[in-house]
Amino acid sequence: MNEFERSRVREARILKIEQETPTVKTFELGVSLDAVPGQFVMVWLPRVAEKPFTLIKTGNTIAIAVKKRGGFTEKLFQLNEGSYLGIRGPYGKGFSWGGVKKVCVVAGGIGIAALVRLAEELAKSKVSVDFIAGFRTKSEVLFKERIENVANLHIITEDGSFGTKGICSDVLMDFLKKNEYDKLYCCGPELMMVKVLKLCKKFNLKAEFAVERYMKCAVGLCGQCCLDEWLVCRDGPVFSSEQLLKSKEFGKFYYTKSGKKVAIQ
Amino acid sequence: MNEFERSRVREARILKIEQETPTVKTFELGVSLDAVPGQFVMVWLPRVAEKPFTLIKTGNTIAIAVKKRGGFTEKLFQLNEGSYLGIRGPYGKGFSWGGVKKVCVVAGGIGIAALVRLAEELAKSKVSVDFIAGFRTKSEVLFKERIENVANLHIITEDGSFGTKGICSDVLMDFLKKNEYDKLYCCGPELMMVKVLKLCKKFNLKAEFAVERYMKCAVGLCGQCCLDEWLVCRDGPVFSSEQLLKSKEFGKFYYTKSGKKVAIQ
Amino acid sequence: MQHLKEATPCFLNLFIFIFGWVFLPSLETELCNVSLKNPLILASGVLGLSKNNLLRAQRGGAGAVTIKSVSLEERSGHETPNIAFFEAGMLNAFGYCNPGIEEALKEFSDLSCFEVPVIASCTASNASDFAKLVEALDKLDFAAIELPLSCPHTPGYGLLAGQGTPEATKEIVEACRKKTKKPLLVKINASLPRIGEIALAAEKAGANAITCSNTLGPGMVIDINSTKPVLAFKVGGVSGPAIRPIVVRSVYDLYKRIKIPIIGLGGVLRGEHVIELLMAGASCVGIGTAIALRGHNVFEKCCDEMLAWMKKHGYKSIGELIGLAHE
Amino acid sequence: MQHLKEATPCFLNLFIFIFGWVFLPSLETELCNVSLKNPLILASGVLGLSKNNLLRAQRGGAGAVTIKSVSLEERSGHETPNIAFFEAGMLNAFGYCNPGIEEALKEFSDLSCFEVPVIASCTASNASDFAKLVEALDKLDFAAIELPLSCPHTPGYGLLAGQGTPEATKEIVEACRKKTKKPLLVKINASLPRIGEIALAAEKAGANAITCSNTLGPGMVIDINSTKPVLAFKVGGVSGPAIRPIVVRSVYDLYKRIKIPIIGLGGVLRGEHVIELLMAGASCVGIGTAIALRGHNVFEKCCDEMLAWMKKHGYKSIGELIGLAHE
Ligand SMILES: Cc1cc2nc3c(=O)[nH]c(=O)nc-3n(C[C@H](O)[C@H](O)[C@H](O)COP(=O)(O)OP(=O)(O)OC[C@H]3O[C@@H](n4cnc5c(N)ncnc54)[C@H](O)[C@@H]3O)c2cc1C
Ligand SMILES: Cc1cc2nc3c(=O)[nH]c(=O)nc-3n(C[C@H](O)[C@H](O)[C@H](O)COP(=O)(O)OP(=O)(O)OC[C@H]3O[C@@H](n4cnc5c(N)ncnc54)[C@H](O)[C@@H]3O)c2cc1C
Ligand SMILES: Cc1cc2nc3c(=O)[nH]c(=O)nc-3n(C[C@H](O)[C@H](O)[C@H](O)COP(=O)(O)O)c2cc1C
Ligand SMILES: Cc1cc2nc3c(=O)[nH]c(=O)nc-3n(C[C@H](O)[C@H](O)[C@H](O)COP(=O)(O)O)c2cc1C
Ligand code: FES
Ligand code: FES
Repeated sequence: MNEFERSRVREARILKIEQETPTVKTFELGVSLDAVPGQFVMVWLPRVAEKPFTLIKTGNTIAIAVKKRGGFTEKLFQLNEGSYLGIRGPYGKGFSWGGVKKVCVVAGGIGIAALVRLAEELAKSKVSVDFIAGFRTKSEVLFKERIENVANLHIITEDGSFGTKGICSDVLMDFLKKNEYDKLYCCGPELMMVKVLKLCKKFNLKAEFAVERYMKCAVGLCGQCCLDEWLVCRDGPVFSSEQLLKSKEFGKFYYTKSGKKVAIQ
Repeated sequence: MNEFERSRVREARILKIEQETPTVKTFELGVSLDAVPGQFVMVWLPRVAEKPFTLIKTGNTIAIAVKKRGGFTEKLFQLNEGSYLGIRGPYGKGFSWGGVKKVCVVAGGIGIAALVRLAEELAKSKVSVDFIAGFRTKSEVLFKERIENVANLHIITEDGSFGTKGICSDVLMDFLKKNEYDKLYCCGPELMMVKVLKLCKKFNLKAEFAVERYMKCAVGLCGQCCLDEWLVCRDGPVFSSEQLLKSKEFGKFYYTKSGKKVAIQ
Repeated sequence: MQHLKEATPCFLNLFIFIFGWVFLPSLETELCNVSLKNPLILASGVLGLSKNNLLRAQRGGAGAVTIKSVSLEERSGHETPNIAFFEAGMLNAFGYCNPGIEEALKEFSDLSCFEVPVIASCTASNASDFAKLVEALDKLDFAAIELPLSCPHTPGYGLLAGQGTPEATKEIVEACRKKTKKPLLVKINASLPRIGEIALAAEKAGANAITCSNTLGPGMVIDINSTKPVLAFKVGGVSGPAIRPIVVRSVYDLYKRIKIPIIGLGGVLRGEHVIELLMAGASCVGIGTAIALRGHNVFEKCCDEMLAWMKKHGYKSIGELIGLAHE
Repeated sequence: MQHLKEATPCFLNLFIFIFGWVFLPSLETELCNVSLKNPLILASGVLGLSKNNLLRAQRGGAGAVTIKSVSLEERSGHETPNIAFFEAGMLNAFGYCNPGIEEALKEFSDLSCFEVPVIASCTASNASDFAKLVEALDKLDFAAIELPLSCPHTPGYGLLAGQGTPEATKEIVEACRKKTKKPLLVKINASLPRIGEIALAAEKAGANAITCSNTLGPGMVIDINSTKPVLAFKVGGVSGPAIRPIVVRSVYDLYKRIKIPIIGLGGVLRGEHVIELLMAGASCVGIGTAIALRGHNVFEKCCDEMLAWMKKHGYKSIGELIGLAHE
């Protein structure tokens, strides 16, 4: 099967919808697919648009976790079970965990979607996982049970309504001081990832980050998702700390839908 | 690899040319190909034409035996070693010899080209082969040594200049009376094959015949090579006696280059 | 009790009947008042030289078959190679080889062996020759007559005779219309930018359906090892998967512009591709090149694939699918 | 003796030099007096949004790179899906998304990081806007400027603005010619029947090369499960292997009609395809879609394949291959 065949749209009707938090729903889709944790699919809602989402479940059926943000995700939230979605993929490079024994995972908000399967796979490989998950507030806490099953979960909320009060990067400092990790994995808002990257550098810890950029083609053609010379859809979304430390754009610039370079605030 | 890929022209330069008889040359071509005895390739001489020829050798290099007849074969005869030919194929259905112990092979003229590899394969399968080969005259005798190595060869010439004087079908009658065969294989001028078919019917002997028709596409599209509802390029060139006994066109009609149905004389 | 016992199987039959009606899709359809057991038509020029050729396609499951385009005089066509392959399809340049109308009239004089409609096809260099051919073919039992005004690789015919314009289309179709009451199908070429106008001209001039499309291009395949174009005629019409998206778009566009039915043709390999063309707006779908890949029973295979898909998605008839992508 | 000892390595060097010259093929070539290390050019619109994008293609081995076509104003283009796949290639309808000329002038103001020529590309709805863009781009260090008069899927631009005619081509090229001394490349669409006339019009109006071709069609892919066209814009330009034979034929035809060089572009996946287009008459060859299949170093891979083939067949330079299929 060549890349053309692989990228044809596949029917993926919604089997089950769960409202996980006030702003996040998970959608189980009726299509079978294998993927490495960190890989994503393009999800198409006919007559609306097509956008990238990480897989939080693979196998005979797949699932995605969606945070309501703008036009597309709002339309997704209006769908019922049985609705039609099309998917293509999986795309991108996922996380790698060869030779690690003890790791730290840091998730910010919906970024946890990219990390939940990773934690499960790590546990299967008998890796000990400290999982720091930061949310805005108690009601936004996501995947608590799923992660508690496979990792030492430390929940943080900005308003202190659940778990430790604070932001991930602060708490992470403590963890890094007290533990010896082989590797760190992180996904969340880019400015948070920048802070985590700095800590990793300070503690000389190897890390992998799942990065988001505006995507259109997902096959490395349109150039929309570029991060320095890399294309996030193809060379990422998972990048190593070595790569990101060399980056001139990580945490600083991204390209809008027109391809305009703008600063990240 | 789909049929499109399989049917792309492949470079097959002439490695060796041998003048076998005054009217027949064999060409060894530098291309590697596997095929069942009876299958053929389309041979392309750029700026001249493309025509079907049976493979008399397969493996790392292939070979064809060509009888000079008209424009195309004359041009082939003018070529030197190193000249460019293109081939596509192999095409068609070859001979089958499951479960046979003792067989009779009947070749008329250049028809022997379709049968020489068959005889060799039969010998490898420890089948006992009586090979009746008819030619016009002594100088036209072809593949004598090759066939003597693997079969009991009985050469017949129309003018009696070598072997038995006569035509294949007469001699075949004797062989059929004296031997018990499991199967008969035949290729030669169509009217000779008609006679052989009748004998097979009379002796209740199963047989396979390699039939020629004007060919253009070799992939079952143009309809040019039809024999009743069959297409010789795809359903043949090897047909069973059962099939041919049902045929209304075998020995009677063929279609010219324009598709005009004409009688075989 | 006696009463009930007898009634039971009757109820059961009725139930099975209703069940079948409700759940089993049907591929039956019609084109210009000719009913077809399925919407798949053998494309002109593929097989179709002889009745036997066509019978083979009928046996392979075709809903209708088309003869190879016939001209007034016998033509032996271009020299071989007549076809060239590339990874996404093929090129052909047969150059309208055919035995001429006289032979064709003999070959197709008795069509009683066919259970499916047989469509004639004829080609000429000008309107009056077209009219002569249609007049001759009209006498036989063909269900319809197709006029390919769109061959991209035969000097003096089709696009190489300037037939791919609304003006030429009008002239030819009008001349033919006078000679027959049979449905006239006009075959156009999706390579052209003005297909909408051409199809409208055909419709106005009395055509009963549009066949879209002939082979595209033309294209060329060069064998780099010999440095020569493979085809003896150098260029040839492109068919097979390579052209399907352009054909789908053309059918979609035509469906919005004309009222007469469309036969979608080009690059269909599977039942799903047939459905794609139906949804674009085709009433029937032609198959040619796919025979080289999937054999002469490609029609049967496509029907099976269509039925499986229709069952899964709850469609019961071809009519429900036609033009669905426009909704 | 001493004398000889010293001389030996010198002889050896000379021998190696001569050996290399005699047996090792070179891919070096030139286009409009710009020298290229190989004839492979990154197609416009593929990557090309940013300098970083282009650097990636340079690193992948491209002999030259082209920026994504830029327009006067910022355009966010069509909604996603912007691309749709079928087994023989893909369709795209990005709708000329680009940040606009002002941003582009900033982004490409300093091209000193490039070792290979960078070609600009700009698109507009009319000749005077084209002229404005060319005037602006002329100030930067681009090696040439390409005018795509041939996009099949953006209302107000290319074919959908009627730019695919000899008349429009003449007007636009003449207006641009006045604004720059840089080589002007005119990108045409092999879907059109009159490409010969269009290319001649471009040549007469002062174009320095013809790029053939933009994406063909447009085409459409319908997702039968949702009954909807996949692309948000419904139709899109076809690229990839599906279009190669039509592009080869177009380049072959143009080579006979025009004197300025041709950049062959469409469906190239491998070095052998590059050679096919060179033999048809192209001086350079563009690569776009292949990146999705073979990665960003597809240029390097194609070069390796070309060198291997040229070595085997005894060709020593690109110049020997250009137009060879015409002999
Ligand atoms: C590799 C990858 C994986 C992702 N996985 C998830 C996930 O698992 N769950 C989840 O909720 N979100 C995920 N996202 C983000 C998700 O694609 C966007 O949130 C979504 O597209 C927002 O669309 P919208 O129309 O609702 O919002 P908009 O109002 O259009 O945009 C809101 C934000 O989303 C971003 N966005 C919009 N469109 C795109 C696009 N085509 N590509 C990338 N970013 C876009 C914009 O930058 C903007 O900041 C992922 C993004 C990427 C690149
Ligand atoms: C399956 C098959 C296998 C063949 N194998 C051999 C072989 O091993 N050795 C050999 O010498 N010949 C073989 N032939 C016949 C060979 O293809 C023709 O002899 C050759 O094409 C004659 O071409 P010409 O131009 O020299 O002669 P022409 O003067 O053109 O024709 C001479 C005769 O060859 C036949 N012929 C011509 N062109 C074709 C064509 N395209 N397809 C079929 N028949 C044609 C004609 O019917 C005519 O009777 C085979 C034919 C077929 C169908
Ligand atoms: C071998 C071959 C011969 C053809 N000959 C004719 C012809 O005689 N008349 C005609 O109208 N179309 C002819 N065509 C065009 C087909 O009818 C059809 O329009 C085209 O091949 C596209 O369909 P496909 O992709 O299913 O093959 C021919 C096509 C092929 C492949
Ligand atoms: C994703 C994509 C975007 C494109 N954008 C442009 C563009 O902005 N300007 C342009 O002139 N051509 C554009 N094209 C056309 C390509 O430059 C090229 O002509 C076409 O894709 C054929 O080459 P290929 O088969 O190698 O891709 C685009 C093509 C693709 C696939
Ligand atoms: S989304 Fe197009 S290159 Fe990454
Ligand atoms: S040669 Fe064309 S069908 Fe057999």
